[in-house]
Amino acid sequence: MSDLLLEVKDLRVSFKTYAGLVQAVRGVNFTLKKGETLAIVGESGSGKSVTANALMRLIPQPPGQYDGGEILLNGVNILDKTEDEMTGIRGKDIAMIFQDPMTALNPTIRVGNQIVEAIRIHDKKISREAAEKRAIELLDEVGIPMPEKRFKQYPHEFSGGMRQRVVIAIALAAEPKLLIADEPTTALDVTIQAQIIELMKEIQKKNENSIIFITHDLGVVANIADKVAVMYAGQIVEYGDVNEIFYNPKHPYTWGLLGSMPDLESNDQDELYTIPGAPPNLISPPKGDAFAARNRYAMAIDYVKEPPMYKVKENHYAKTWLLHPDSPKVEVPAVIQKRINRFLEAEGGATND
Amino acid sequence: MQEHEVLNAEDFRIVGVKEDETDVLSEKTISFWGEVFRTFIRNKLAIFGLILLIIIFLMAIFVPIFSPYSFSEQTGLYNAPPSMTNWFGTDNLGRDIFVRAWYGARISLLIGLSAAAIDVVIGVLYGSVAGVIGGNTDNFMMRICDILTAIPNLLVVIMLLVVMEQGLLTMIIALSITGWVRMARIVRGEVLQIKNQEYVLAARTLGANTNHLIFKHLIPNAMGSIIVTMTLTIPGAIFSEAFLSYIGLGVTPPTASWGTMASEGNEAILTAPWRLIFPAILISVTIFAFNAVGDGLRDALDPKLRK
Amino acid sequence: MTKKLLEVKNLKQYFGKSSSPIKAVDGISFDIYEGEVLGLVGESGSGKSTTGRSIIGLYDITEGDIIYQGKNISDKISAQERKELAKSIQMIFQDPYASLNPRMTVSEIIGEGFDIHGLYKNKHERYEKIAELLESVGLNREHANRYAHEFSGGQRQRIGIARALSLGPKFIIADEPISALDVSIQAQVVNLMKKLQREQNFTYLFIAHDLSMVKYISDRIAVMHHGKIVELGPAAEIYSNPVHPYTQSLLSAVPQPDPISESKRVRVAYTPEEVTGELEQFEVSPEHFVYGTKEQVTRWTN
Amino acid sequence: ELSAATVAAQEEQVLNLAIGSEPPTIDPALATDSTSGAIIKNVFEGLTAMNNEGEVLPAAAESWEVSEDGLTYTFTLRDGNVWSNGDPVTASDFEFAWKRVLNPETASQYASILYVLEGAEAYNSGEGEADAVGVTAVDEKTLEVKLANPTSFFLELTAFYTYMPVHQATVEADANWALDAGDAYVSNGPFSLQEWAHSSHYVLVKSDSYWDAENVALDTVNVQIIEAESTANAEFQAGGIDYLGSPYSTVSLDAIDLYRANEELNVAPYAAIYWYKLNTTDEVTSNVNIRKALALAIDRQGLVDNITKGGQLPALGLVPPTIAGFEDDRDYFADADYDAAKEYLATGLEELGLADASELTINISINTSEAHSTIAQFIQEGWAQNLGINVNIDNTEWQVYLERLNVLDFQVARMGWIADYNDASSFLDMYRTADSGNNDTGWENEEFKSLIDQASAEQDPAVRTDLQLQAEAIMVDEMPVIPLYYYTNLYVVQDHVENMSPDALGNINLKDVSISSGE
Amino acid sequence: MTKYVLHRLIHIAIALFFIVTATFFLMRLAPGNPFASEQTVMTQAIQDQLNEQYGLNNPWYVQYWDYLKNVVQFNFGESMYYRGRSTNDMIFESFPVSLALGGQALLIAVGGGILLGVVSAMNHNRAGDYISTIIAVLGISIPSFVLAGLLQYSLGLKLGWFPISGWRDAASTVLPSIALGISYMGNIAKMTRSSLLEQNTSEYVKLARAKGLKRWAVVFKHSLRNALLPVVSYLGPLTAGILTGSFVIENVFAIPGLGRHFVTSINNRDYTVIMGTTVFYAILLLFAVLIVDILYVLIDPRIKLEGADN
Ligand SMILES: Nc1ncnc2c1ncn2[C@@H]1O[C@H](COP(=O)(O)OP(=O)(O)OP(=O)(O)O)[C@@H](O)[C@H]1O
Ligand SMILES: Nc1ncnc2c1ncn2[C@@H]1O[C@H](COP(=O)(O)OP(=O)(O)OP(=O)(O)O)[C@@H](O)[C@H]1O
Ligand SMILES: [Mg+2]
Ligand SMILES: [Mg+2]
Repeated sequence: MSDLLLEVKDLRVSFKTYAGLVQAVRGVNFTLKKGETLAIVGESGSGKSVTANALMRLIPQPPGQYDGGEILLNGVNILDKTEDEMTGIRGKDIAMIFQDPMTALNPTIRVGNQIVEAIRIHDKKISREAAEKRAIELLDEVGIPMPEKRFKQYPHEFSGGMRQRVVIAIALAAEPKLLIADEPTTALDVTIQAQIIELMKEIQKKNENSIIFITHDLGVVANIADKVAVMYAGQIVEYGDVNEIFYNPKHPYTWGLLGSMPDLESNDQDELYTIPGAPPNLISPPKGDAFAARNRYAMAIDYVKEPPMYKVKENHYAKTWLLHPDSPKVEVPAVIQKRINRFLEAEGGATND
Repeated sequence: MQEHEVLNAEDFRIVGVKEDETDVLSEKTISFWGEVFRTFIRNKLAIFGLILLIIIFLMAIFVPIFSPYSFSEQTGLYNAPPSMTNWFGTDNLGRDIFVRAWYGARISLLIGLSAAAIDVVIGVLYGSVAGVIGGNTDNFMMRICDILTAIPNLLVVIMLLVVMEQGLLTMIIALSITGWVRMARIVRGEVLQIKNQEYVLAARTLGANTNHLIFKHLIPNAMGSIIVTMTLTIPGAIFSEAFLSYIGLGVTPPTASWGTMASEGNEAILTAPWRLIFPAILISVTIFAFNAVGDGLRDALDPKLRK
Repeated sequence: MTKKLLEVKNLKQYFGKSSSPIKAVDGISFDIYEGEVLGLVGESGSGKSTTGRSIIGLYDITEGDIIYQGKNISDKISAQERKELAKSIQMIFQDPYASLNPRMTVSEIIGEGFDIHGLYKNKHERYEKIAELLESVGLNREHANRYAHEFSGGQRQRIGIARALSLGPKFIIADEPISALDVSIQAQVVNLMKKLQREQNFTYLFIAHDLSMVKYISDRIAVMHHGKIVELGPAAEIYSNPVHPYTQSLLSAVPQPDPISESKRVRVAYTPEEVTGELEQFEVSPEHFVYGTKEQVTRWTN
Repeated sequence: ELSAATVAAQEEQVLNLAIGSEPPTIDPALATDSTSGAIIKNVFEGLTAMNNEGEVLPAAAESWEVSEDGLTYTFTLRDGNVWSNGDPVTASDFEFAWKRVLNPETASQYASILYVLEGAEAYNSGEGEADAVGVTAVDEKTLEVKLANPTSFFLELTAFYTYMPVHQATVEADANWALDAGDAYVSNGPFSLQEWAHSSHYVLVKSDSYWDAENVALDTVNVQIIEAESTANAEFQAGGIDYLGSPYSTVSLDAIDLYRANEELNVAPYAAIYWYKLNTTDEVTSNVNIRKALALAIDRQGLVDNITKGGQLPALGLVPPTIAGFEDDRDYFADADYDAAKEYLATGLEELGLADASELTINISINTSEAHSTIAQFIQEGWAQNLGINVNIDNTEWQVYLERLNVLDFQVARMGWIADYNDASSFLDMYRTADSGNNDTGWENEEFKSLIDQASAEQDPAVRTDLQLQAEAIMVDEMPVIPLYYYTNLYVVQDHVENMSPDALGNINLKDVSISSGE
Repeated sequence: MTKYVLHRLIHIAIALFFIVTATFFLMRLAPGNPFASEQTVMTQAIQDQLNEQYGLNNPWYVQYWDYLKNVVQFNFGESMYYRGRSTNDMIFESFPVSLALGGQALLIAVGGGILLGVVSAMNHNRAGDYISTIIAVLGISIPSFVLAGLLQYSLGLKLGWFPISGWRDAASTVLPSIALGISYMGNIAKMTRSSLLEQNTSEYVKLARAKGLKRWAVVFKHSLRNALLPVVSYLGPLTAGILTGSFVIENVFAIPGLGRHFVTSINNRDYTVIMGTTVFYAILLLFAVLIVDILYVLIDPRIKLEGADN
């Protein structure tokens, strides 16, 4: 079954700043089915959060502005909604979890009340008592021990991991169809990160909601995602099923991402594979392929003309001239191929062809 | 989508990385202050304020020089309304208010600016020392501030007038005696936050002493708050001077200051309103301008707001 | 075996009121040998940064000894000695944004140590020294007059490294130098740190919570939990043969960029046990220490 | 149009006033200022009273006799004169009151105004006995007063507030009797103090027990305490108060033109002078030629026309024309006589060893007030323009100013002087010796002193006036004080108020005031 | 908490001691005395009597000690200028007026200031922001005596909407309250604006909006409360100042408040009243600061009083 929940078409968002117009998102396309998890990866400043906020219509205006595109939620373009209609959609249809659990909760309001508030916004009829009961249930669901006691406490009395659970509880309050998690675990340490991810997966299993998971940690992506979108300089440069992206990456930027991360098997003799240079300035994005200047395999055309999105497979696209038939055959760098091979071997030679 | 355009084969020659193009630094260089400046000049209100200030300063400098009247000259036209010869009218001694207003600007601005300067010197130092040392010293120093605020200022001013000649200098000192306390409190608060920043720790690991920390790290980074407080200190001083004039401790006649002019003009609000209105407008406009510029500078100096 | 550079003995660092202190570091002991990289891992708040900062003298130590090159530097040492010591022990900070004064140019930041210690005879010499440092961390000398905010995160961290190197230290404490960086940039910094170590034979205390990076860079790893070191040993050994359940839990939580294995990974939860008996360090294999009661350690090793 | 207030006023006579400050005290013995006097004068009644023409009228005393030598006064009190508590006003109330003022323990600041009584000064200084003071209640109705010297204006003094009787029993019973309005505040005047909300307002109501109550028109007098002149003026214009002028709120300098244009402004003569004292011990102002130069180079007419604007008279002598015998100009010198001034200056400079006027700097000291400052600036400009000297103005807070005057730490200092009683001695006696309290110039002159002494012993008014004129001439010739102008009392009053104008001493007897009924 | 408050009370006592001492010496060193007057005909004998009566002829340490004793008992004796009146009476008669005036002015300042600040922050960099900011800055930049005069003449005299002066009915309190409150309003508006802007970019505000809360609900339920912390600390000393009256406003509007005594007592060298008002103000001020610290804890659960000294 492939019910389409969300379809984003050519989304463009920019910000007016003193320095000029920052084109933060420059034509993003993707789709999301019910119950599916899409991971968006990419380095800092590549436009992940802006994309996510745009889906919520939470881009601060000014300085932000929607330059174009459509966001179709169940076929309806939410960019056409009024601010009032949006308040009905936020939280109810789309909920969001933010990166920093330390600051995402209002420090001066009791945790329980913050959840109750989220419940009552969308369920005007529910009584205060019922909402409180539900809030305690939610706390319990996200795995907070002694929820009755915790209900009455303030955020600063919670550890980071517990706060992030509260934020998740708030997001779940209205049982949204789409949960956007913007780097929900970046600020947490590994053990807690693992718990949170498990929690999200459980919830997804139960509620059958879709998830957009933003991160720059490929390990996390490998764990949670069905599909992966790799963003670079405000665009999606590679998009596909998780296995495709990890075992058959086509875009040099994806190679860089995969290569720069050591894994527990990495040998300390190997230099880590790095992406040279720094991301482009989005006020005047480079002509051609935005990644060209940092791309070891950049071709002359990369500096002149923007590559189209090539279809690698049914469920795998990449935006690089390397996929043009005329381009020289460039293979995945050895370090990365070695690691892929190792993974695949460990799994007893699975799915890749 | 998969239909490939026919492109020149030469286009597909691998040329690799172009470091210099990725290097953010290859953009034309902008220094920190350059950036502050750029941010500042894009702030319309601040620029408007700055232009006003420049006009006010220029007028204050040049009007008394080039005016046909001196600020104390009694023309014999008493309480004359604004006219072509006396743009702002004349006062009860028949003096030209236009030239007096700009002469008064010198005095009021001087008082405002020097009070601000002294506030900054004493308040900033005091506050940063208290903040950086912390603990009991801090506590003690802050209690001194409490005490200073509670001692009647007027008594202090009177005592000062007894020991010193009446005049501008005395006035400025009088306003500075306790004026710096607010600055000290604010700087201390800032310093308490900044001193735990990693760059301050880094300086400490390099072996920096307190002096170094205060001047190199703490004060420069508290600049935003310092400036905003200064923009409050300036009107504060101008008003205090007006108040002291109002109760009779201001600058000596026939010297004009905006404060004395406004408080004298206040009495004539019905009979010669121009005597009140012009100095009052000048005070308001100046303070407005200082506020706008101060806020603009604060924003420009705040790295969070800039980016 | 190489020489001990640093010995930490029963270090305690408490904060807050003495009646109910926050025990950030609660009695840890370890040695660091010259030229090695000791990795320090553990969850957030386990006391890693505090350990590093106590060693470099940013805090007044509550209890314990720190012996550097045979000299006890935990006692009240004079300001002059402390200043001298700054030349030898340096620190790289976690946050490349917060650790560089936004109002200073790169040359001011890197040259700050020179100014403090008066390490140059003239302007030119100072500039040359700064330029050399910049080049050694892969920046170029033209960058000296720029402000920190003009640099990318990775470049900023290089500036932080150059600052740490400026006084010619032997021992560098790197407090999560890469946690705040992007994956792609983490690699740049780690490569640089490794290169410098090879070339100049630094000793590192490398603090991180990213186990894969720590394992990659470290010779030995210490695992911290609630202010205590629960396990300490050679990097490979810790990875392949973790003894303490907390270490096991930590390792099991590290996500791998490998969807297939990830889909099978089982996380081991850690719940501290009620202990009876004395907690001690046991050497379970050469140079591999575990902290627990005798009973626990025996149980864990079997 | 008729406002609600005027309608009410037709039935009930209500007068609304404002006064410039909170009365420091309402105890006759302690009062020192006109604000307190404004209450005391209307709630108490002395032996005599003064009308607007400066004539002495019988009040609590029905009649009196003066002995040949002018030293003994015998007053006969009026019948049916009672205190507000119903007790009769007796001669011993007066005796008690006056001795109370003189009693050192009372610490009355104005005790010296009773020093004309025999033995008063000695008693007050703690050297004499109360019994030796020359005031005796011969019987209930007869009060005998013995003076130290013949004092021609003694009957005026008995109208002064320090001479008011107090109710002996009340005062003895309750030390706090005069702290607030109420029954404890027993008085004998045409009004009694009904309410006193400190710093806010007080209310006088007609006293029914007053002997002449039938001639008192006003039922109620509301007095608001308004310090800011401009506010009082605004209230007057809004109709909230009925009168502006001495001793109540003043007509503000800036409003004069307005009232004059509306033909509302009234000008009454005032026994008061505004003068600049010169420090004769100062290096520069010790030079009489310089002093004269300064005195002559002032355009007094210009000052009163343009600055003070209240129809004041340029003062070319020291005693105001309201005082009998001093009505005419004595031709001592001419106003704004710049030529003579320059001559004096030249001589003076030479004597000082200065080559040029620009080397001379004169400091005018004033206590801070806009009016003083304006006048000083006018004079400053005049001196600078006409004499070519440098002039600074030095304004000081009031108390500091008084201190400086006292220790002669000034060159030229402004001062105003308002007569307590209508006699030239009120203006001249203070200069008798250099160290007398209000001399403030360091100046003394043997001849002047002897003339003053002769005058105070003289009983013949004509001879006395002549002696005083001679004394004045000496003073003007030596010019330790530069007279500027004689005050006037400026006042405005609403149309419906009748008979309200201040006398030459700036007092108003509310007893005489009435509200006209309708247009 | 109790321990903390006790601790602070001791500090307050010590501070008071220093304030009293400094004030005592300042006022005794200042020239002049309470009995000087322009027309004074005082002889030395009278002067001596007065000094004796008020203990001013004692050596300074005796006077100082007497003062200290009186301060401890909060009994300042009789006014030297308003002969016979008790300083305490003067303070407690006039304080309620200043309290009412100050209270109303505070309401205007806080209510108006917060409103302007909120409008401004909610319309950041748009017309609403500019208008509110201009109003706020105008409030700051008009001297209070000028504003008082203008109000008096326009709304009082010309339009006759409000009484020109006095302190009788509610209507008479309107103009002085506005004149007093407006400049503080400007400051509060600016403060609210900037701290609200800061809060509005914070994550929890974003979360509140992501919940589906309306913009204004977010402000009133979430960010405003946190944004008011700096305002609260500004309000502490301000409250002490504003409630003890304003000389200028009381003078212009002829209001029988406490503020006048701060100035006139000094002008009159009315030693007892100077000391009384100073101590009264100091106590109010020091307690206001303490209350602010306690309020902080109530508003912000993260702050612990015990740590307030650090
Ligand atoms: N309010 C704003 N004003 C101006 N520029 C903005 C604003 N918000 C985002 N941007 C710019 O948009 C670009 C994309 O930012 P975004 O936050 O989406 O990055 P990201 O991929 O989420 O990075 P990170 O991993 O650091 O969260 C950046 O260049 C950023 O500077
Ligand atoms: N200056 C201080 N005052 C009070 N408590 C402190 C202080 N510094 C650290 N702590 C506390 O000590 C504990 C250990 O902190 P530390 O910063 O060393 O942890 P960490 O292991 O470095 O954590 P992270 O991975 O988050 O950096 C924490 O609970 C922290 O709150
Ligand atoms: Mg982001
Ligand atoms: Mg840390």
